[in-house]
Amino acid sequence: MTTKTTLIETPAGPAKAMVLNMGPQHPSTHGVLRVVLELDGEIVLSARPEIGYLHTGIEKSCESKTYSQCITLTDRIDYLAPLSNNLGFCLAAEKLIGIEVPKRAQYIRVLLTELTRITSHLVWLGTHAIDLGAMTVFLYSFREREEIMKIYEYVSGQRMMTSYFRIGGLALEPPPDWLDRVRRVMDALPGHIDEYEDLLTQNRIWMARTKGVGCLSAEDAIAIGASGPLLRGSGVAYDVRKAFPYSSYDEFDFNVQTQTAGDCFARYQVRVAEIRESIKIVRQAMEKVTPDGPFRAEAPGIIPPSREEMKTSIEGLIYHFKIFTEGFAPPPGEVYQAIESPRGELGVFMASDGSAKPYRVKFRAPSFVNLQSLPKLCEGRLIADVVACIGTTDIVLGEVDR
Amino acid sequence: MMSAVPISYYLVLSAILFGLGVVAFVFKRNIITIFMSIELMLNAVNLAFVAFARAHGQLDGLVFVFFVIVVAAAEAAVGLAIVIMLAQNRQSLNVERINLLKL
Amino acid sequence: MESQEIGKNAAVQKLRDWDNEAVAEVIEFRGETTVVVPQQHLVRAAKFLASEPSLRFTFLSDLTTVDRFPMEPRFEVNYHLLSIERVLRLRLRVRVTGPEPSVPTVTSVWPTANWHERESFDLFGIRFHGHPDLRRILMPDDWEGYPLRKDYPVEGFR
Amino acid sequence: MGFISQHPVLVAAVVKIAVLLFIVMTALAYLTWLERKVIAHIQSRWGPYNVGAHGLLQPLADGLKFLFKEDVTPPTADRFIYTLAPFLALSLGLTTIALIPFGPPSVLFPNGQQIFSVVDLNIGLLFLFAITSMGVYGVALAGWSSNSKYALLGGLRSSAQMISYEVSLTISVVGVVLLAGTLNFNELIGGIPHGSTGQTGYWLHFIPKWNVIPQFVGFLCYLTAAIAETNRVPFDLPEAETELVAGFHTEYSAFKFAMFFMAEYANMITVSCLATILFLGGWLSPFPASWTWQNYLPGAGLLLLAVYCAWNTVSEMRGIARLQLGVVTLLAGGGGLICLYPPIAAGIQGPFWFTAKILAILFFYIWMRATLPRFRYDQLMSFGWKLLLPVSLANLVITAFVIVWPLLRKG
Amino acid sequence: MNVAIIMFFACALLAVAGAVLLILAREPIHSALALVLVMMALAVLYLLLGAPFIAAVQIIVYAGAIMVLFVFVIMLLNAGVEERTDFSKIAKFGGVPLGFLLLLEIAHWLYHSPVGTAIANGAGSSNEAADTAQLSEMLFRQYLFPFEATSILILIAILGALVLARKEQ
Repeated sequence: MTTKTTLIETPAGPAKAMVLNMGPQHPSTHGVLRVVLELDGEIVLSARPEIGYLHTGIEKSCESKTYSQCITLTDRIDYLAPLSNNLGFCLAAEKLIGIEVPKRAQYIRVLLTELTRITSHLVWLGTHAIDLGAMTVFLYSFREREEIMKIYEYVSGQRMMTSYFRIGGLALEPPPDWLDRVRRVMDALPGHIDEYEDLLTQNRIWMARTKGVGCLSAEDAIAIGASGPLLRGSGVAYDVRKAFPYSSYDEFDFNVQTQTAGDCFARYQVRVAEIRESIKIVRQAMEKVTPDGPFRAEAPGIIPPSREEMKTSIEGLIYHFKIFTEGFAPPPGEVYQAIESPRGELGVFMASDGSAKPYRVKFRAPSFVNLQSLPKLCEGRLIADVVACIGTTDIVLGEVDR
Repeated sequence: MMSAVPISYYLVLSAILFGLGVVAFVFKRNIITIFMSIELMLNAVNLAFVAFARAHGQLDGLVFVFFVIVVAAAEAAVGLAIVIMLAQNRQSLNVERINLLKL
Repeated sequence: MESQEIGKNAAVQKLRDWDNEAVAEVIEFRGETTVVVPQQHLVRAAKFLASEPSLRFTFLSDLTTVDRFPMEPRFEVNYHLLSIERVLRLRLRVRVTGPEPSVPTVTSVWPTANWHERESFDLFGIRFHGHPDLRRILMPDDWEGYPLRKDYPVEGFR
Repeated sequence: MGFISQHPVLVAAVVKIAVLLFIVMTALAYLTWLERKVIAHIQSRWGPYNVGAHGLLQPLADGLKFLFKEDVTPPTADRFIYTLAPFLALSLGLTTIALIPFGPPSVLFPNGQQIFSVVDLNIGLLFLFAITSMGVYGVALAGWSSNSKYALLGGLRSSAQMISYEVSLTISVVGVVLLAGTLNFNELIGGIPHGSTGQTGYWLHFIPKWNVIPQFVGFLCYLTAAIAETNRVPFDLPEAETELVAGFHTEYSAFKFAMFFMAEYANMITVSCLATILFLGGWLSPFPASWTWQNYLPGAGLLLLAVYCAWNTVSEMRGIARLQLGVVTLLAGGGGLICLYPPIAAGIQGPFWFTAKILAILFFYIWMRATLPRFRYDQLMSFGWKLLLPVSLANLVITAFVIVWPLLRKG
Repeated sequence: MNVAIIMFFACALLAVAGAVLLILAREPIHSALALVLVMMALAVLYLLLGAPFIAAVQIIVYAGAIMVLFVFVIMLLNAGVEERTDFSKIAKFGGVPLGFLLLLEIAHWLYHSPVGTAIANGAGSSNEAADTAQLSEMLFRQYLFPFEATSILILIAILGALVLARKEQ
């Protein structure tokens, strides 16, 4: 029999370390993350994340596409929150061009990104629960997510890769009765969240598995650059929506959810509370969205004209043709636009050289940065805790590798 | 289904097993296997105990088997703990490499 | 918004007051302030910005590189700083000349720069000297070339 | 005929083993179906539905799939042990069932052999523990011989877990043994009154004197330890799929994997049988014997099932599924009618109640799986050693004291 | 020939084969499995000898606990193939035949000993339950002191194992 474990020759004392490759194919690494674990029995001596298995070169591809063409790529970055990525990219492009989106479109954007946050957190909740062995929550939360996905499909024609937000506004006027659907889902959701909390929050096994596991102090979290629930679970009340309001988030009334413990349970609580806050925001947005009004900014040569205008006026046709063939050219310069994606601060750095294609696009992916915390979270703990820690950092490999 | 096996058969089997245990004890080099050969010898003795108990129609032999098993369990617990210690300190399970009391 | 503008300028002002040589150029665009820092002052300036009590840029949001091929200096390394307490953002920029660009690492100031710098090394070939673990991060270890450089074709070398 | 009359024990045993094996294997297969259905309904979905009406042929399809899959043996595996392990696991899992009495010993074959148990040993309980204690080998050897790190970790975990929980399992049972003063299953159930502590009879004329009432703590300990012993959620660490991929059987495929799968379900059935025998009165009916209408419960239940199936066939099923469910309807209806025939109704009481109790416990198992998260390894160990073992020991000591106290008072 | 004789020889053969395998196997895990085989065969022999309680204890404690512990340790230490080393020629040519001679002598003596002629009362003839009860009576009355002594021994063994296996902090 070949040796499975290596007896490491250490003069200081006996050290028996086993190197375990967790991933890239493993049920709980949420895609193709590979974590190289050094184990002493079940205890993790060191954990080293190795990434790049899903590297698709989106940033490079963006450089050869026009600004509007890039939007379809952004869906694929964080495939659990495509609308957040759309929003980040569009806001950055709008900032670069210097246009303002009509209020109605902004509210719809807020509404849909908050729905995205809910779906993303639901997926997180489900997968995290199944990581820890609670399989029912997974199916429940996917049931609720499905309802919201149906709303996406109704509004944009697509379930996942919506590309619904466009530079200057939205792709389409949403169907007239879509808000009723949203309302129906939002009325049912709080009850379902209570159900999940019944299953998990007071569950002693759940608490034993998450409390005191994967602790991250506020100082460490900031030093690592963690953002989103990972940072807020450590007691730092930093939320881009509050700190640097975008898309008229300053008009909404919501609280930044924080917990001070910094462990997996705290992050769980933060995310569940965020789902509830998001429901609150969606309800406010539903009040604010008027049934009619512009859904795109007026900016000839940058924003495509309406369908009717394109068909009836020669300027409209020319603009439409030009926008979709050669694009538009923002002034040279660089902008950095941050939004609060479900996973944390999603920053889009965009450099223009005055041509119709972005000179450089960089996505500051929250998962990429948050994943750096993994060694800190799980070293010295057990294998099972690694699973819990990967779960609560809530990474999406598409976003980590881009 | 009356058993018509003479007790002596059991005793001979016991002796053979004990002898094989001794052979294993002498020949094997792996410390865990040596432990196992001790267990084999104890088993052989147990068989003899049971056979004698049956031959004399008394249950004292069975009680002794019981005690032997308890002692074997205690021995295994301590012995294997020592084996783990040795393996971690010497990086080997070969008894011929474990010939020093102190490293 | 107004107060933020002033705040940012105050950050630049603080930096100037501390060491005028650390500020080579200040660029304002769309309400964002970029401070171009000479390479030799980068780590010092970073330490100052992170520790100065009235600024506290303790959070490095992002670190990224732009390749201005064929211009020289070719590379611009951008550091997006964030002060959670003061609600401020500031961009530092270091200009580097190719083809073997090298920048001091800021991991000692912001540990988060670790992976960001590895990414810049991986995709642009910028060496961050003093980095604890400068390996490729996204591309395979035996990959040749630096994909995000402008002289690297989109389809890759065939 | 000469052989049969000369060896009544042997012939009866062979017949019983064959029938029991058939029933148990079918039960195993349909237990997977039941589990999937129950969990699916808990999780508001349908579960298997397409292969056969209500997925009733799914176990068959799964079995065929397992048979025809490619059987991969890792090149670095220890081939002999790698092959031995699943056989060991399954055969030990099935052997234990031979000891279980499924009905009262008074029901006899014409040649004087008991119908409802293959062997009726005086120390049956001890032998059952002897066989189950060997079960750990299948798992440990599978983990070791696969030569895979995940499998090794799973194997190590499971051997540690099974050894630790076996202690609590055994001790939680000793309370019942003390009360009954026997190790024979039929006597433990109370079918044969045994001394002063015989358990037949009723409190308040309707609460059956089952051991679950005086030994409630023991029952809880047993149930917990049994779940751990069979590697089920929340103690399914050896095969925790989100940590160790599939634990000890990561490398197994095709029928060898299926054998582990069947072994797990066989063990579930065994511990449920044991729980039924020790704590829930085995094949005894929960109602006083004077309530004769209970003899018709099995038949009535089957008829009800037939009515439901008939309704379902007509209203829901289409195409071939209608035919399949129609067959099920006829089987249930026919079986129900046969079971209403008084002699058969009386004879079938024992197995009926036994099966009903087992199903209740199995349902509890499945319910747990759908509800609870998984323990962490160290938590599992400290739970076993620091909570379960002391509680079951205390239960044992208190039981012993209660039994001995009257004797001491007498002097 | 009756069933008991056949059973005896089958089990005896299994036991001896297991013991030989234990010696011949080069991997400790194979040796361990061979030993388990011996123990199972012996358990059946105990049944034949009319000692079912001892048979059950043999399986539960020996095969189910002690040997599992062995297997566990082998897995834990990942003990590989055993190294073969030369041993002295005197042992080879003198010791082995002498050992076998001794064995034969013992066997011969045993075979002709007065107890040897006794016929074992087989399984089924004696009352197993009564035997078990008698055994417990003896254990807790006649042999109470040794019994308590062994329980203390086990306790000490557990403590000793804990102390030995504890990691040096």
